[in-house]
Amino acid sequence: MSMKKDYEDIPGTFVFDADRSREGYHLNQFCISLRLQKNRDAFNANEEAYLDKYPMKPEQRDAVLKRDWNRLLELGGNIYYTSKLAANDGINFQNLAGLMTGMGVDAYRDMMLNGGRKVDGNRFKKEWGEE
Amino acid sequence: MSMKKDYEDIPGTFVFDADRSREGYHLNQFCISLRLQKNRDAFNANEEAYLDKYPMKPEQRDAVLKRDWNRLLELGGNIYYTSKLAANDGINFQNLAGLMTGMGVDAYRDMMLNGGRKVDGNRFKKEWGEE
Amino acid sequence: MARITAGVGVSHVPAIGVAMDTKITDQPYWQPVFKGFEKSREWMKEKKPDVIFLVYNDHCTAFDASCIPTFALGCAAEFQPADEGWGPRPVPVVKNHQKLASHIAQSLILDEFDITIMNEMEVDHGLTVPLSVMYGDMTPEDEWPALVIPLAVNVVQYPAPTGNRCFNLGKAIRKAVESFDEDLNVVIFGTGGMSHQLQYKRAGLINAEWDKRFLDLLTEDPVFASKIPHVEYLREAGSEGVEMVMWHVMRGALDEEVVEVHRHYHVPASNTAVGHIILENKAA
Amino acid sequence: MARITAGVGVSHVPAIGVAMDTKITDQPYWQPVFKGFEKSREWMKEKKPDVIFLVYNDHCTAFDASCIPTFALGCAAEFQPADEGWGPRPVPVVKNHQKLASHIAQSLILDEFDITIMNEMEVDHGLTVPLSVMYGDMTPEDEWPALVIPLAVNVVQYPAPTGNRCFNLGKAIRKAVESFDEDLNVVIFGTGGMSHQLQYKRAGLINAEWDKRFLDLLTEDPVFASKIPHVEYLREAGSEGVEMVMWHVMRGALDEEVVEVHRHYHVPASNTAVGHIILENKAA
Ligand SMILES: [Fe+3]
Ligand SMILES: [Fe+3]
Repeated sequence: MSMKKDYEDIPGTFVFDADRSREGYHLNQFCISLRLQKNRDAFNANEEAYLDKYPMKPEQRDAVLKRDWNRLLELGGNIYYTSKLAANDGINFQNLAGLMTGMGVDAYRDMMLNGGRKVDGNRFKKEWGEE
Repeated sequence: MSMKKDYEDIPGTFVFDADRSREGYHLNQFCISLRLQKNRDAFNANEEAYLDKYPMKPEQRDAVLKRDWNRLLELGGNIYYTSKLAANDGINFQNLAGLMTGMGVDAYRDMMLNGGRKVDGNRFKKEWGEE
Repeated sequence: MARITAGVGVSHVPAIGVAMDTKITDQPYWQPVFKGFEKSREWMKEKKPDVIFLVYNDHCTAFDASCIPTFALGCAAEFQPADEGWGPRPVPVVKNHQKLASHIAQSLILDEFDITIMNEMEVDHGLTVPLSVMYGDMTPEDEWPALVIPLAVNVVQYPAPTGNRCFNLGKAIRKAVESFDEDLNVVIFGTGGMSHQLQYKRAGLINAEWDKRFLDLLTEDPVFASKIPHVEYLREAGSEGVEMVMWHVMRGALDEEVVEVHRHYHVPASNTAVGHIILENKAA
Repeated sequence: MARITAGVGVSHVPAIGVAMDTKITDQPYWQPVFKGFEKSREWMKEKKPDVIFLVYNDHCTAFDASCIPTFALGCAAEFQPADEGWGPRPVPVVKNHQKLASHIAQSLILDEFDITIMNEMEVDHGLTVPLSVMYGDMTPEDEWPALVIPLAVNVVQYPAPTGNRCFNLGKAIRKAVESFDEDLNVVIFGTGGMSHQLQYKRAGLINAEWDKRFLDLLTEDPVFASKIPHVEYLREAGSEGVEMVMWHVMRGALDEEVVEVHRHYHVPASNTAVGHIILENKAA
């Protein structure tokens, strides 16, 4: 509440703190359930029916169904959880990053091979023209 | 291991430390499973078959089947766990204490009504003639 | 700003819950136990806490032997009364102040307390009996008059956290509460004890003299009280008497100087000495 | 007496495990990653630890969001490699030194670290990848050459324990190990990192300069390194770079002065900068 969030000015990043964790709880619990094969089978057989077991918000459910990876994070998802949904779809961490950054899988892989995203210009939201 | 146990000279008492916890693990996990009605039903229908699910030592299993309440503690059981087995048998904490002390339920209840067991003479094993 | 105005120490004997749930509190055995809470119920009505921070221990109910947190802070929206082997107690569901709870969790971890965050948890008699004795009879259809933040402390497997650690945790909880920007009256409960031993051949141990000294120290010399070593609880107050370390969390969250506004002590309730104290910060 | 003789810092990137499990370590992409562990594998053969105390984090595998311990110490007899969504890794089951583990748990709690004791736990790539890179290829039929005591640290939900807390935990682990009456050679691993961000629009962040300074500080000025605030990891080393707090546990368990016997740094492995260091106590 009054605890100041000194990490809120980092661009393109969600810090998974208590507020986000609370918001994303049922979404994240759904995602982690896909760790087990029997749950993956049930989800893949009928996504809507499987999702009914998790009382998440409609926009979270919608983002799951649409595989809107960034929206999932915006709505309280955490990458270690959402990556379980991605794994179910055959998307590994690197390709998921390609999608989330909007770069696409190949350009992202090339960036990584060239040493990754530089920190200069990527420390503060204001450097991204955000506030 | 080399951590000295300054509580080992208290008579008539088991301190549920890591060594006891390790020894009693499967026994205690069996007992706590009886917290739930469906497990109580299964246990009461066939005790031997139910116990097969818990890889406890033969003497622990034997003490369960015989309801040897003190032996259960000697073999690594903890009272908060073994009391779940007692509850299944309709024995509450006070009556269980009556059994464990060897006093019987009525004499134990009378002792409690008269202020309980005095601490004088009950602090050290040597006061009980034990070593 | 939120503030802790008072602390309550209180036993949480399961048989007290059973006596209330089966409506036998006016029997001669139970009458003196409950008599001592009449003033407390009046005090709760006057005090009207918005939030109770309730320090208790789970008795192998929500936690089995597979996972034993030293300090587990309840951050879920609500907590159902648990079936402990004879059906759940017929009392209201316990509702959390979720934002305050997770604020406290964050603050404690940054203050180097190694809290376990619980986002799902059932609560046993250790938590519901103190609410029952302090608020009186309630049905599952009622609502507890306050929100409740549960802190479960391991006192089942040796070693429990030290008295000193508990006392310092109380201080850190106070700091966390006071840095929360909502005007809330918080009362903290420390529960468990007093002297009792439930197990083996020494079961039934009661040490009234020791208990009363503990209550005196709690009011007058809490730092000294917080230094009592585990072996003294075990030897003098019975193997389950070590639950009293939880009272130091409560005391640490209060001012150095407090006013003792109520005390109650009775033997027995089942196997246990019932103790109860209400302490107010002077400024409150 | 048991003693901690050396410390290992090492990344635990899941893709490194996949590369080993699918036998593609000699591909040009992976060859330089594994080249840097050749010396480490020799060192392990010489050093022959009896026990590895392995500090790692669970990646929402054994722990879901319902229960989040800050420090969870594995006291079970053994730990199965977990299915993280693509089947368990084909590596040996991890066996504990159960008596030492529970001795450490007791000692830590009495030293006022609020450990969660785990008597059942699966272990994910965070624990098995460091063993794989340090020991080389192993099948499920093999045995890890050392017993392993796992310590899982929460670094997923903010806040992780502070660097300072981790460093002091390392000291307390050392004290616990040294009070254990069996002649054991213990090596401690701190894992995770180095710079990486897996999520959202800034994913792919790598800060080689910062990472190298971190490795330098770890050897030369560990106290200073342990004071680095969370926000610096998050900003400079990426949101998942905060895993590096776990390296301070390892460093805190060593002497003030250590010898750096090996270092390896390579970008990239998947999204991550791979870092690795071996530090020995001088007396060892
Ligand atoms: Fe209790
Ligand atoms: Fe990791």
